[in-house]
Amino acid sequence: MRKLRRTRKQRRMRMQRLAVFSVLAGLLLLTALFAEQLCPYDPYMQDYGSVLSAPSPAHPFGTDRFGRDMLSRVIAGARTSIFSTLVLVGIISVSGTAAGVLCAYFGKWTDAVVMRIADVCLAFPGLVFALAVSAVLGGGTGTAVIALAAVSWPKYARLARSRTLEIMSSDYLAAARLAGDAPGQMIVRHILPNIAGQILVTAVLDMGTMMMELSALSFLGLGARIPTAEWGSMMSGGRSMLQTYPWVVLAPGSAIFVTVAVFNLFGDALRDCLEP
Amino acid sequence: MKRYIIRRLLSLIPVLFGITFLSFALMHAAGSDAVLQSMDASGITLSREVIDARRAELGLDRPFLVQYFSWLGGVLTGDMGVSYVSGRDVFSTFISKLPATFLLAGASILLTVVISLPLGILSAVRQNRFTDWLIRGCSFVGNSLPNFFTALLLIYLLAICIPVFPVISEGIGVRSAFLPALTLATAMSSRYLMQVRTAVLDELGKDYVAGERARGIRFSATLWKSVLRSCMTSLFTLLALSVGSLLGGTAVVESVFLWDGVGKLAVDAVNMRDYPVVQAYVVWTALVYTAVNLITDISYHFLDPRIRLEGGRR
Amino acid sequence: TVREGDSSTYQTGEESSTKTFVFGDTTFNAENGEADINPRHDNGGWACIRYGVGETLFRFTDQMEIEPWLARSYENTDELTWKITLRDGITFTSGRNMDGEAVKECLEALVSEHDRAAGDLHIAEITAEGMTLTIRTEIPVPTLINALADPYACICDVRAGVTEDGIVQGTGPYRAVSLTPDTSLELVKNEDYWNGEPKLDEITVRTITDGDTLTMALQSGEIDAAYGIPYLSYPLFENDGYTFTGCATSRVFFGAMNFESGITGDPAVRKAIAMGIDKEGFVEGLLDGNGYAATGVYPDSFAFGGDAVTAEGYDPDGAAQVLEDAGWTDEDGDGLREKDGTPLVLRWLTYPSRQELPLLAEAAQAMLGEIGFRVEIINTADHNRLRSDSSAWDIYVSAMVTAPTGDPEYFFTYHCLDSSDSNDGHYHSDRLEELAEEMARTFDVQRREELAVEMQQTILDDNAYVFCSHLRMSMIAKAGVTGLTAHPCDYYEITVDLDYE
Amino acid sequence: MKRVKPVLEVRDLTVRFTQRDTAVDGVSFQLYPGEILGIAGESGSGKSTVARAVTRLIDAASGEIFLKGAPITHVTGKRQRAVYRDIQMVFQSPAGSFDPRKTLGDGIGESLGNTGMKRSEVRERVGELLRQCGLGEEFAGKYAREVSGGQCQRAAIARALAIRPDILVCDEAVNALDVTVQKQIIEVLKDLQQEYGMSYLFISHDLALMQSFCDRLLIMQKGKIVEEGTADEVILHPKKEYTKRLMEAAFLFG
Amino acid sequence: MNELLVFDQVEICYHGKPAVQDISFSVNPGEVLGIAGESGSGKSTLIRAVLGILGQGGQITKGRICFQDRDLLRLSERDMRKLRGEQIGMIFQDAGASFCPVRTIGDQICGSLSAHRKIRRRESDAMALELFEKLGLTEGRRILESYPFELSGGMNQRVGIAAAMLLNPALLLADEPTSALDAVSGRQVIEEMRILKELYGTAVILVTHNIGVVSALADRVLVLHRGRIAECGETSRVLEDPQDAYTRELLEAVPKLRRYRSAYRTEPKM
Ligand SMILES: Nc1ncnc2c1ncn2[C@@H]1O[C@H](COP(=O)(O)OP(=O)(O)OP(=O)(O)O)[C@@H](O)[C@H]1O
Ligand SMILES: Nc1ncnc2c1ncn2[C@@H]1O[C@H](COP(=O)(O)OP(=O)(O)OP(=O)(O)O)[C@@H](O)[C@H]1O
Ligand SMILES: [Mg+2]
Ligand SMILES: [Mg+2]
Repeated sequence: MRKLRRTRKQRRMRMQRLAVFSVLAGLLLLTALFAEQLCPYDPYMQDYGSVLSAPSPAHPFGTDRFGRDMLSRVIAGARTSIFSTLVLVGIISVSGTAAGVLCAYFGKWTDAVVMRIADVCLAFPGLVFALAVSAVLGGGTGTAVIALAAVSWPKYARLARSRTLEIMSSDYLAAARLAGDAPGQMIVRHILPNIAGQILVTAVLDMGTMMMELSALSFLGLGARIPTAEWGSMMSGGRSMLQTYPWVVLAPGSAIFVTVAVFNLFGDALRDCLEP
Repeated sequence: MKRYIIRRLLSLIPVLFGITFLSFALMHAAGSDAVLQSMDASGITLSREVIDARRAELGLDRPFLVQYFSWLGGVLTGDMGVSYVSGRDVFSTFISKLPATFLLAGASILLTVVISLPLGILSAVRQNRFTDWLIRGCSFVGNSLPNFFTALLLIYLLAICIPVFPVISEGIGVRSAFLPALTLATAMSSRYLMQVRTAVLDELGKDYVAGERARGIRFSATLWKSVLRSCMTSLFTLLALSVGSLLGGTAVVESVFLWDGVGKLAVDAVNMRDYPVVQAYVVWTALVYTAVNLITDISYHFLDPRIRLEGGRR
Repeated sequence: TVREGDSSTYQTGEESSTKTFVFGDTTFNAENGEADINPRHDNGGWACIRYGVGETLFRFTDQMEIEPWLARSYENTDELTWKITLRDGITFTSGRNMDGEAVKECLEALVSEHDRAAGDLHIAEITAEGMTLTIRTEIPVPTLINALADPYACICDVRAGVTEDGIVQGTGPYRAVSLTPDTSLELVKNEDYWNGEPKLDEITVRTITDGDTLTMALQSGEIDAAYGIPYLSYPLFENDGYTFTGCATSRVFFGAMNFESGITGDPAVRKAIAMGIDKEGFVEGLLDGNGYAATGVYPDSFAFGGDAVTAEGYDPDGAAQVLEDAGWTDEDGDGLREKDGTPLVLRWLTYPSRQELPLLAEAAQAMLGEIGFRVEIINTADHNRLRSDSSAWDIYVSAMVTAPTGDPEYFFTYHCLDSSDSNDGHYHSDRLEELAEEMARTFDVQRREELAVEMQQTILDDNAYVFCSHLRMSMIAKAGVTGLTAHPCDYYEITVDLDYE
Repeated sequence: MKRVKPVLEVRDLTVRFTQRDTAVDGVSFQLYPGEILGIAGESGSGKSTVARAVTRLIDAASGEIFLKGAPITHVTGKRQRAVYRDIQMVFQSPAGSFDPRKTLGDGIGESLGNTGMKRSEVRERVGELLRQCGLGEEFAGKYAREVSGGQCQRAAIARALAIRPDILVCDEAVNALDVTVQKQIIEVLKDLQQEYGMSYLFISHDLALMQSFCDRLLIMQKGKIVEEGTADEVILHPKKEYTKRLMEAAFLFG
Repeated sequence: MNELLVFDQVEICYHGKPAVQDISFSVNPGEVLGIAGESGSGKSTLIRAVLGILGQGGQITKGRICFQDRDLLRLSERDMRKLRGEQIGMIFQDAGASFCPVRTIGDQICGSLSAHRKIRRRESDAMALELFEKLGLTEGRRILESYPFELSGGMNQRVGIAAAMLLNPALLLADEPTSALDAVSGRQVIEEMRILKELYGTAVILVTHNIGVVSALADRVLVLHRGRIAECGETSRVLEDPQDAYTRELLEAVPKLRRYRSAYRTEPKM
């Protein structure tokens, strides 16, 4: 009896967890969408009269060295940070998966060539790549996204490839072949749906990492353009103020933390529900 | 087995070639060069003649492909050229800085394992309980901190508030290595911990766990003797893969802690567009990374009887 | 013969009688061209002179006037000939006596190895006779003595050579014993120093490129004094435990207008830019007072600098009016002015490696935005290539040293003339060309200063350049450290006076 | 036997998974229209491998396979897909042969959908097939992991029968079923055979079942056919020691 | 008291839906109880419930299961662990999968022995070898040094039996121990279980849908149909004179090997 209740409760809890975290993740996305409407101040308005003022009722997160309201900047930064991360993760997961599936499916030299390219990208120091890409394309978030995408897709390619190989050796794929499925159909009907969950979960879990990497590039002046509010560059810009004006660093830092945590927990909950 | 190793080594050749070529090409595309870069840094304007003369001296005026192949030729004969900036022999400079980086990387891997293995397992075993949430919470914090920030925080706490460690490393030693290694380990652990957790959870769902339970074997015994041993190979692979990000991380951390290793050298070189040094670094990272992964693959053959005895399934 | 330095001379508190000192510096690195302390190598002279290893024949006073140092006096016999008398009784740390011959060798080596020095000095011939040195130049070089005060002209014993690590033997209060590029330099007291007794036995100069690490190292007491602490960390040291020293240097943050551009080609726009940037606001608000609002090319410490010239003051309303009058109006009310369908978009080219530059760009973006500009910031490490393409930018903002030799001519030669290599905005002024020509011929210091003022005023009147701020060079030391004073030329750090209780 | 052309003919089929081991070694046999050919043999003797080779799921190292006289040994692409209108297979492990993310109904209807049949028709036909194999229509909406092994295997048989192939390869298709269901399925198979003249390649290790169901029997050992004949011949008068051992064991269960 | 295991009105649900209902039966010491029934009727569920390893979503919702007069449902996990293996052994349908893939058989046998008593590796090996010999398993040494995947399905199954028997449990639960095996190996497994029953007097619950196996081994047989007991009684009685309609159907369906003339010498033992 006791056991019964617990398992039922666990199931309910699992669904509840997914609900809670999808709501939270949704809230984050909404914040990003309606950043402009939500900001209490203009995030770009400089005010030399209140430079680096400590958190107060007027400025709950304090102000930065330009006298801009940190809360507004954190909210405005949600758009840049979350959207660019979403785009980046979207690009790498889709392209990586496509490459991995095709490699596994067609094998032979396609596999050899694509996987060698993946090896190159994987072993390539991202910094050098980012530097060059930004020189060719000019700085900006787009550039940073492209540079990071170039070095991060192999992870997905590898995952998709190994999973596809596994699926290809399964009986149900043989059954699909016997049912007369063409290669495209097999990929779309059986392979993709079966790896999608894992890829999705990996992608959601990757949000945090990628957000950090994007901000690392911002730090080098390769990411978000001045004066775009972006959490990573806000954090790196404030690094010297850790001891003196900690809020300048802590505000974007906690925004990153919350986002990373929410997306991770959302990914976890999603996995629990997708793969019981 | 031997054939496998040889095949893996052969497949390294195009990869290395690709890496060197790409990096060479990209650094060129990145504009600027060692001469212009030093002008920015010092703020002393140089005349066109001086710039051109210096470029010619460094061979920077030659066509790109000529530069690349002359460099590549040098590499194959064991000569990586001299630094554009310091004029020193790149190869020997590199070799002299390698041990420091290896020490740091080794220490952080060790720390990572020491931190994340027990915590990851604990978190898996106590899935969705308080302990699990707590551990995962910490891992999110670790994941949200950029390396430079962790570094500053650690210095602040352990060198200034409680002065147990030095801020700047006093040569290459264990005491100096602790803080930088801990910085790297923080980032790595928070990711690795989650991977350990997932792997262990996966393994716990397998039939043999129920089997051992039915045989009345203590859960702890199952965990340590069977579960861990079974997921050892995948844990190993994940660790090896994270060596990539570790190598990237050493660059930042070495610069912050003034750890005189290859990472710092590389950051300086990238800033300076000191191509020969950047090339050396790229080749080195790629080599180490590929070697680490090669070694992992080969060590499977010893770690996992399924592969060892079936003779190279992959 | 060269004395090889042994690397482990430095040990904290080895003996109470040994006075050791650790100096942390962000700039002593290859990136700055200071891979070592060899003056003939890049900017190695800066390190050589800053850390008290080498000295020049002449030096700058606190007012940036030239005074003899290793030299006793000089005489300009004709336009091409300079006669310099050396101080007696000075020996190199190698043990060799510093006489005319040694200096001759040193200068000859310098011009053959150091391109910039060769270009500045134009030496045709040097003759040494006992303690006198006669230098003949190929063309009249009015700034020869200034050039001899540049760090590259540190006098070293050429016969003692340069070690593999780049250590030279100079005449300074300290002798370098070991050097690891980008890491550290170990110095010991020069027992035979000619100008007093150095107070410290051993000094370690640590390269700490990361400003925050430097901050914490000073906090933890691992270093005794530091150069390059980030401004934002200053509050940590504003207490009894530390002393500050600082002064303005000739490193200036300035924007060069592009005369080929449709935007900055318009004098009204240039004027509006000059009037629209709140230099005081930038310096006070962002540099936290650690800079000086600039008027012209040179800071106050120069006779021809500071208020010797006048520039447009900050006047946003006036700037708006100037634009309005010139036909740049905001018809559609979106805050952005346009003229004949061309929006007032200012492409602001700058680079990230000097951290104040992006700050300036960001500040200017807001300031100019107020008066109807839209500033697009191009912040890239690839600026050197971009700036030579005059269609890619409207204003190029950089940080440059304007008077490394203490003489005004340098800036104009490199930046403002038709023949200047860095004149990428293609600024041209007949008047300036005339004045520059005169300057090149003038040996009279007084007249040169007058010319400098006039030339500055010319470019300021044209609003061809806008000078925002001079950098304040600061050093922070533990309380008790004495004899560490910031100098406007930024060359002198470790001197014979350096000591601590 | 009948002087008709075989629907399926295998000549000298050899399959290797690794360079050294030969899983199937020079196997030849014919399957005639309307015939039920049994393959028995101990575990690992290569029965499944033969089944997979004739359905072109794995490539033969050498040898030839003819379907209705046409060589299919190396067909690929469209022509390979065309082969599957004539030949279908039921897999050894029932749960693994259904896509975990698709319902049983989807799996059963897949081949029908590929022939261009309308959705509604497919649904109807799936229901019919399920009923034929002793399952309720509600199973169309279930997932493989939600049903017991036997139920799953019945769905797999329904799937294989969906497009009414001429040849059905059953790889231990009824072994996981309990005897009542097994009997039911065997009845269905027999009916189909009578109605449409289907041929079966029936792999099993249940000799009792094979004796009553198969026309001819092949006994495999280590990749080779060691004995061949009518079911009664092989079971009652085994020639090889290996076959005798197999029979001996089988009697115990009977 | 003399009943070893008692099921009293047991109902077991998966995710709230009952899989078996109203199950009552008992097993006496030394007795072999066969459980037959169509697939999905809940055979595996019953014996998994005894060990408390129903897995995700499964729980006992009604009734009691008593082992040696102790209510298993009230035992703590700790006491339960002591019972598992020591008192109640289990043989899985796929014994190979119930062994850890990366440890040798010998290692794991030693592990399960030392979970219940103090024993050294050498002793456990010796015990295992002795049992292997009794079971007619040749090459015992090699088996001990092998990994599960190196052994064939039949071998794994037999090792599984041996591993369960080494602790000499009072009750052995066997879930379709032969259905994954070919006839030759299946027969060996049945042989071994018979030997064990005779040697140690272990009570066995044998789940199978192979009536041949039931008739060869079981003293009593319990027929499950759709989660309920259809029939329960002496094996010979049930097989010869089935009362329940389903049982009759089941028996009729069993294919029999026809033997014209006694063509073959070996008589089935039963
Ligand atoms: N995918 C594979 N890769 C490598 N070897 C294989 C593979 N599939 C089968 N084998 C090997 O081929 C041989 C024949 O296997 P097969 O599956 O055909 O046997 P089987 O007669 O069907 O046995 P069972 O009765 O156990 O199903 C075996 O030795 C097996 O190990
Ligand atoms: N983990 C589970 N979750 C949900 N339902 C389950 C689960 N395990 C079994 N069932 C259901 O419980 C019923 C009994 O299953 P059980 O495995 O006990 O059958 P069985 O008699 O052993 O069948 P088989 O002979 O096919 O193995 C079936 O209807 C099955 O669908
Ligand atoms: Mg098979
Ligand atoms: Mg079962």
